[in-house]
Amino acid sequence: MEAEETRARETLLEVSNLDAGYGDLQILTDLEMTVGRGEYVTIVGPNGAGKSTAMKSVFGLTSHMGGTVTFDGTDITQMVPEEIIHHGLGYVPQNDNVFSSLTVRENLEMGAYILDEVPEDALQAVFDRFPILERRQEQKAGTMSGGQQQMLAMGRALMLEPKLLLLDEPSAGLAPDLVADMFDRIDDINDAGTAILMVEQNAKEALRRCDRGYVLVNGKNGYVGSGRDLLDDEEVRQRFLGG
Amino acid sequence: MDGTPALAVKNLRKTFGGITAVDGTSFAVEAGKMTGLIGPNGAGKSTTFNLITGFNRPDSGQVLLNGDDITGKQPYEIADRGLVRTFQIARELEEMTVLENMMLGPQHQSGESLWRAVTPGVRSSVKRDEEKVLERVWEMLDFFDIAHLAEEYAGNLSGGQRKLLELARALMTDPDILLLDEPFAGVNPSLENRLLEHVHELREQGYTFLLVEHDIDLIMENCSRVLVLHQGKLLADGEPAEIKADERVIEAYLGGEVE
Amino acid sequence: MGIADNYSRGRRLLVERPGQALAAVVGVLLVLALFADLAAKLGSGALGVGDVVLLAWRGVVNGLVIGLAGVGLSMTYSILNFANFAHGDYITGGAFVGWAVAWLVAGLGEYDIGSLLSLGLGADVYAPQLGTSIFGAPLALLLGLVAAGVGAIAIALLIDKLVYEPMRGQDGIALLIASIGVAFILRYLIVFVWGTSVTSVADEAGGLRPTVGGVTFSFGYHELTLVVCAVVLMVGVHVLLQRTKLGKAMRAMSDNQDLARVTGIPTERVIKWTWIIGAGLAGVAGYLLILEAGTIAYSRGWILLLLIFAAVILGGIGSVYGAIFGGLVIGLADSMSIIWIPSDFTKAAAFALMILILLFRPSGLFAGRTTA
Amino acid sequence: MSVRDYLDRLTGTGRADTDAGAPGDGAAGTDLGIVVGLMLAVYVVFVAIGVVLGYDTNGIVNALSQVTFLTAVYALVVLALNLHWGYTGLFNIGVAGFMAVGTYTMAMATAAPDARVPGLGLPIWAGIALGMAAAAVIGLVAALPALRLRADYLAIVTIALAEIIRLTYLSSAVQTFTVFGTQLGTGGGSGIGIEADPDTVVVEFLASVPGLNVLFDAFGSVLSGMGVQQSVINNWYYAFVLLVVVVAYYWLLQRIGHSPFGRVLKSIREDEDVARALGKNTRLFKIKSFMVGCSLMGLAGILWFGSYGFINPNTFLPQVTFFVWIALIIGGAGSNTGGVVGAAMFAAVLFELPRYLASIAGDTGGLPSAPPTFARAVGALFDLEPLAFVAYGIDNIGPLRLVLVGVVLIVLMQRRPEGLLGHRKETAASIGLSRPNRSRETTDATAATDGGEEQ
Amino acid sequence: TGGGGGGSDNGSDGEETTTGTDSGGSGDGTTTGSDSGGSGGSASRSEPIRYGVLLPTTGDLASVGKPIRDAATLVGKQLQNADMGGLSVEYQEEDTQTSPQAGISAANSLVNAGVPGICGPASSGVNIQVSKQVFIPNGVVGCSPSSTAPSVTDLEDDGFIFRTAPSDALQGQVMAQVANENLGSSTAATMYVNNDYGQLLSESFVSAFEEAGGSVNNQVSFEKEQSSYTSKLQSALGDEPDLLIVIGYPASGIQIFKDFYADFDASNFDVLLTDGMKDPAMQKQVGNPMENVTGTAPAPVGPAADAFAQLYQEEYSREPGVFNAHAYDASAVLVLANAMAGENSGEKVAEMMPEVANPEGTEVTVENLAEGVQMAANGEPVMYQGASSPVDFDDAGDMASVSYDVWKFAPDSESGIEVSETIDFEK
Ligand SMILES: Nc1ncnc2c1ncn2[C@@H]1O[C@H](COP(=O)(O)OP(=O)(O)OP(=O)(O)O)[C@@H](O)[C@H]1O
Ligand SMILES: Nc1ncnc2c1ncn2[C@@H]1O[C@H](COP(=O)(O)OP(=O)(O)OP(=O)(O)O)[C@@H](O)[C@H]1O
Ligand SMILES: [Mg+2]
Ligand SMILES: [Mg+2]
Repeated sequence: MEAEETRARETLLEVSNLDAGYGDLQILTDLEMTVGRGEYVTIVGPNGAGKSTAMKSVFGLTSHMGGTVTFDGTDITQMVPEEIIHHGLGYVPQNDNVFSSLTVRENLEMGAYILDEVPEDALQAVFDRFPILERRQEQKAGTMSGGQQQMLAMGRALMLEPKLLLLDEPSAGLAPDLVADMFDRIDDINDAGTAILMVEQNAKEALRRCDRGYVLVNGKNGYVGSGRDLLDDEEVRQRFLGG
Repeated sequence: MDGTPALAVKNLRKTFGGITAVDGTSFAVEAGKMTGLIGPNGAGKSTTFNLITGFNRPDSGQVLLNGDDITGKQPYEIADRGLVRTFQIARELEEMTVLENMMLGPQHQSGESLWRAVTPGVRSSVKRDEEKVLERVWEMLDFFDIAHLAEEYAGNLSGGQRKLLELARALMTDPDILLLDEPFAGVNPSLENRLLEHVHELREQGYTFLLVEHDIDLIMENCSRVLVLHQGKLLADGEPAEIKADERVIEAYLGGEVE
Repeated sequence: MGIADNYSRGRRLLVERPGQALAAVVGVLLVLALFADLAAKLGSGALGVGDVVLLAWRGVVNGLVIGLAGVGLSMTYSILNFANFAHGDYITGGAFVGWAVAWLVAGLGEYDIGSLLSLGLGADVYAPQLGTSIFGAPLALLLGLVAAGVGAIAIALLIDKLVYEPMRGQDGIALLIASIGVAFILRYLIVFVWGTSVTSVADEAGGLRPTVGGVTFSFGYHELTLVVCAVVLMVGVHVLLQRTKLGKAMRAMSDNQDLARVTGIPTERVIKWTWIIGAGLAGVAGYLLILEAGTIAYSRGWILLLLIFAAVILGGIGSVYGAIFGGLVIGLADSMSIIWIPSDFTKAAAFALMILILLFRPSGLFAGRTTA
Repeated sequence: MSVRDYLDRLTGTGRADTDAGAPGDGAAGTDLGIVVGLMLAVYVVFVAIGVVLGYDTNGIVNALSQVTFLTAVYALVVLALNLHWGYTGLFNIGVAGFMAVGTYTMAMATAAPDARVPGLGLPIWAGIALGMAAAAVIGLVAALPALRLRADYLAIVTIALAEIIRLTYLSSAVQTFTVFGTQLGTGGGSGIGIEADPDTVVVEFLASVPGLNVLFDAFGSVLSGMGVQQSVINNWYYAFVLLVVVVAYYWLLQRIGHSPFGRVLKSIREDEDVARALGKNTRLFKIKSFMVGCSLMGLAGILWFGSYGFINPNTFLPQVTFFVWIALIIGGAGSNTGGVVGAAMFAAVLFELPRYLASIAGDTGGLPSAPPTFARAVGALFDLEPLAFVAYGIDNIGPLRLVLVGVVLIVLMQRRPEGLLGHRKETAASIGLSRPNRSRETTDATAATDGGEEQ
Repeated sequence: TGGGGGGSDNGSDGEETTTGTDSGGSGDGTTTGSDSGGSGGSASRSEPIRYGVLLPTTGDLASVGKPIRDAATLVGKQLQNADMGGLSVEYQEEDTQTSPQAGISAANSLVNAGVPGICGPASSGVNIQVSKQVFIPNGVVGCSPSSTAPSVTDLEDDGFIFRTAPSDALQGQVMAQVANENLGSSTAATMYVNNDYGQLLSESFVSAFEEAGGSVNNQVSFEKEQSSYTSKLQSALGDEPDLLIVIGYPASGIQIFKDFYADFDASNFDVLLTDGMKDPAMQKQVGNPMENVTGTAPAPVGPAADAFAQLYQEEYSREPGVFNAHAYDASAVLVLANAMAGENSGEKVAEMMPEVANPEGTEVTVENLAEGVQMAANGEPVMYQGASSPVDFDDAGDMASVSYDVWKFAPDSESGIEVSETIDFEK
């Protein structure tokens, strides 16, 4: 994808001046971030920089202290997660992201909880994308391996065919073959038209694949640019990508 | 190699319900070396650790520590014999300070006897022992560069600092063998390099390490020997270069990624 | 689970935990000995068949009350993640509200409202005058039943709003301790309003006394009413949880509350529903308990609470069937152990049974088979 | 300034200003200050209210002795419970049961062989020792299986055990029985008298100790000069004795807490697996902690309920356990000083004060006579006689007081779940953990401050 | 003199009780009592005559305890409204909650407040413990209106413990007599509340009944206020006795009889109750006419029975119930003894108790109580003639002569109780 094309895109998610944290503890200051329709954006940064917090804030899971979050023209700043999900956002948290005592199929059905009925076509689409899930439908999610659980979590978020998918470290803890696999799947999902906002510690790989990247430092915006620009930036390489 | 290995497992097996987590694995770990243990998710690495350290009981098979059978012993007995582990997810004693966490490490402290802890007169010997432990604690904190956090509650540490504390605390037990379960997962690369330096320093002092990691480059660069686990079975065992070239390992674990 | 599976498990148990295996063998022998003793007692005439049936029937009746109330406790336990020590007082609260309404309806126009609502406390009104039995005042009793459920629900929702909502996200122990506070408040407000005396609120309704083979059995109509209501409600809850999304949402929540929110489950609504079902069942159980016993007192629910906990834990927290099954086991143990041990120890026997079972199945009999 | 702020300031709960000073020096001074200050404040409140409302000297002094007694006995049990819950994280809600075992054993050991409920006729000291030992043994019996369970299951098991114990003492089957030819008895529902009741025996003993008796006499004659009854003075003597025992408990538990042993207990509370991985035999530590706590509860039961001279099974209802828990939670689990503060707050402020106020209000008059039932009281409200409703409330201060207890508990859990003094940094070590002076090198962080000057 | 709260001396150190002037009267935060400073009365006493009322208004005995309490306080109310020439009476109440433990605490409050004599406690289980733990050691007079256990007689009480209720040693005999002669039973089972009262009365009945040739199959103890008594009833009735004795309190009785009529064939058994369940409200609550139930209870047949009943009715608009007359008598004697003692000293009051109650002196009854108090205060001999009995104490502090009623429930009568016969005992 070309950088020029990206800029031309219509804005889907817009975070402006966001201050947020936990309880009284502020983590994010003046955060600015946008994702265009169908765009693939990555957030990188040191441990504890506030990457996960940023994702949670978009999804209404933190204490809001200032600023706005707009999604697809709607102000979702003060909304609770169960409302936000109606607007076409999907979220896969960093850890604890499956219902371990429910079966694989039930997990996927929970993904479509807000609908009156389980959308069979969406379910089939998830199964097509992750065949292992179809074979293991009746297995308790908690007994699946780490990588399988990541896929299940992603599958669940896809059940509503979201416009934007928030992924928090989808490759963490995965074996190398699965890491590659995971990135390929995310590319697929993005190609099908879903915008992606992803946090990754596997920064080089992530930046190589995305349209645009943000570097978060100490809860503030650090660097912004196309994935390739950030990869090429000497300072960013030295400070955040381990040389 | 020379004589009995520091640690050996023989035909270790463990099932959970229908799942076979560890399936007749045997391997040995040489003293004074750093050995890597890799394998896909769910291969049984953490379970193997649990079996070795007594947190799970094997269905069958043996664990030998310096030639002694320690199968099925309690974790504290095994730690007593100088085999200590860290957890995959750092487990700090959150409402205890870093100092308290560290002070907990040494084994057989005289003040751990209730009688000595409270009896007037005897207690002064407890204090003397504590002073010795305290001295080592501060040395260790300096060594790990977390002395400035000494008074902090462990629950207030950042992810990387927790990993450091976990390792430092394990070292306070003065072990012969350390089993590290993904000590660098989620740790920022620059911090990771510092940790590794420490580990190598220790290895040179004579400690033995068994290290689980998914970062393949890290394993290859730092370990003198690599074990590959797959579906609970030992798939390969050799020097890093051999492992990298092993077809089965590439297929089962490394995927197309390695150059 | 197949027989072979069980067999191999048994063999492993024998090898790995010889102590436990031995205890299991002793346990089985003990049960056999108890039955042999029962047979001997029946044979020698020291104990009549009618007696045994009466004890068993009382056990079932009590067990169903315990189970019914237990379902509610189990649900709040697993979904809201804390042991609610005020559950017994929801039972009492529902019972008082229900019976006050039943009395009001039964005696409206004849007696003054204050005396009726205070269940005759300090006034010269008694249950037999009002005829509060299922035959004497069926409508009043039915309305009372509904009021008991609704009353307990109202109490539970109000308390959730005031007490637990500001504490969402705190750990289970904090909530548990807060629930002890709630228990104190409820119980002693009830004392403040209705006093501590034991009052007869339900009139006698008689019962079936069939004679089979020279042995007379006795099944009270109120006991039968209780059994029917309890079974209907249990089936109702089962269907509700099976057929609606609510059941699944509850399971998801008891599994992982944060993830449930992210998935779009309206957690607050599920919590409210949990209280509605849990407290509603508790209130109705309390009302039926009083209907069957005939008398009411401020401490009834609290006294029952420990048995309910025993039942829920024995069955496995979070399992509806576990609670029902556990209730029956505890009810029967409490009632029937009198055959073998002095009557002072029956309750102790029920508790001891719970402790024993926990030793072998530390997470209960139906553990893992959660709600619905 | 709220109590909370005050306590925060006194104790430095804030995390910035913790000193690593040796436990027992500076910190102990503040702690003593907190406790003494609190007790004095309570006394002042009681005296002030009494004086303003014209209560007589005897009444006021008696109320103070009652407050002191209750604070002390609650403090004893709370301290013991703190060892279980605050340090080791064992959720024991069978406290009443362990107190029952201690007290009953003592009563049965000291009862005369020819009494209505026959006993062994041992002297009180032997009775106390046996009582503590029995409580510890029952603790062991409970601990062996129960400590394998998760926290809330352990709670249910302990409360069930406490009920089994109570029901056993209640049973007429063991009212009197014979072991090895010796007649013994529990008294069943009729209860058992305590021949050597601690308050009389201990006070008599102390009054006979040369030196002490002069002190006691002097104290007594001052009070009786103020028109205080001898029985009230005796209560004060016993209260003093109890305060000394509280100090002993506190000392013991501080020693346990500030030692490697206590450190292991704390680590079990935080994460038992970690302790096991570090080579600690956690099961043994838990059993020790449980047994010591239980035996301390046994002694507390003896000194508390034993001093009434009579116990019956219903003395040990689960309610008692909950009161103790509430006191612990108010003070803050994990802190021994907090435990004592919680005991004082609960016993004096929550428990005695309302009763005291009500009895004064009832005596002062001006109120109509209380309506006999709630319905009438509400009726009086409709008749615009709110005072009658108030009188009903005062008449029913017993239940209302417990409602208040509930409210306080809830507000506390919402606002300050860790209690008034919870979460203080009470370092679990027998020595101060600051950097030893002879440490060779200083790090960059400290070089500027202390290191720089020394060189 | 201002004989203030110098208090109860055990006599051990023989201190004189003249204390400083500051403690006189004014400090007592009390409402009651007419102004001192006398017209007429020669009593040179400025402090009020004090007595305590220690009866259950909550717990198991709440329903019968409240009317008894009312009868005990009636003395105080009556005298506060009367002109006693400068003397005043003051009473203080505490609740025993029908529990020995709570009773001991409550008794301590009274003693610590300086009350020299106390009417109560009601039940024997509480009375024995309170007497042992509080009254006797503190030298305070206890006079129970309703504690009937035989063991009260044997307390080593240093002369401090009295009662106006008769000992159950007698009631056991009356019960055996009723069982034999009125009901014609030869076998019986007892169900008794698990405390001193139940246990001792059951024993006393059993020995009397067996002596008279009857046999007792089962003696079953039960706990108070359970929600079901079916299994207890089953144990008791297992051997099909002719007669079931139930000894307990109404709060448990309601449930016992509900279960009895629901689960058993009541027509097969006679039931005999004791004073504890002589409560017409219980029968109304149970709903059954309870025709197979007979009871025994100490009879209120004192010389002033009617006068008391009238006074009670005037004050409370209801008829007195069981032990109400006894409570009035106990309080009246306490007040008289206190007046004669001249100060609030337990020891002196104890000494005066038989003095004012037993023969010789001006007859004092419900009607001239105020005068009697004045006379006693002036040191004139008086003889109290009670509502429950003539009130003559024997050496153990028990009633020298008593009578028992044999009663049945009578749902249609106004009082709900019908007395068929009165049996007199003269020791
Ligand atoms: N629930 C919470 N309560 C309080 N503080 C929190 C909470 N979660 C995270 N924090 C703090 O917020 C800061 C940012 O955390 P966040 O999880 O957003 O970091 P991150 O950038 O995702 O790091 P990582 O790469 O390690 O996942 C950290 O200092 C962390 O300690
Ligand atoms: N307690 C348990 N109950 C049931 N299954 C278990 C349990 N513990 C582990 N397993 C299963 O055993 C297998 C091996 O798990 P283990 O944690 O040892 O893998 P691992 O090699 O450490 O993987 P990862 O790299 O993801 O940490 C997995 O399939 C897991 O689901
Ligand atoms: Mg993160
Ligand atoms: Mg692992």
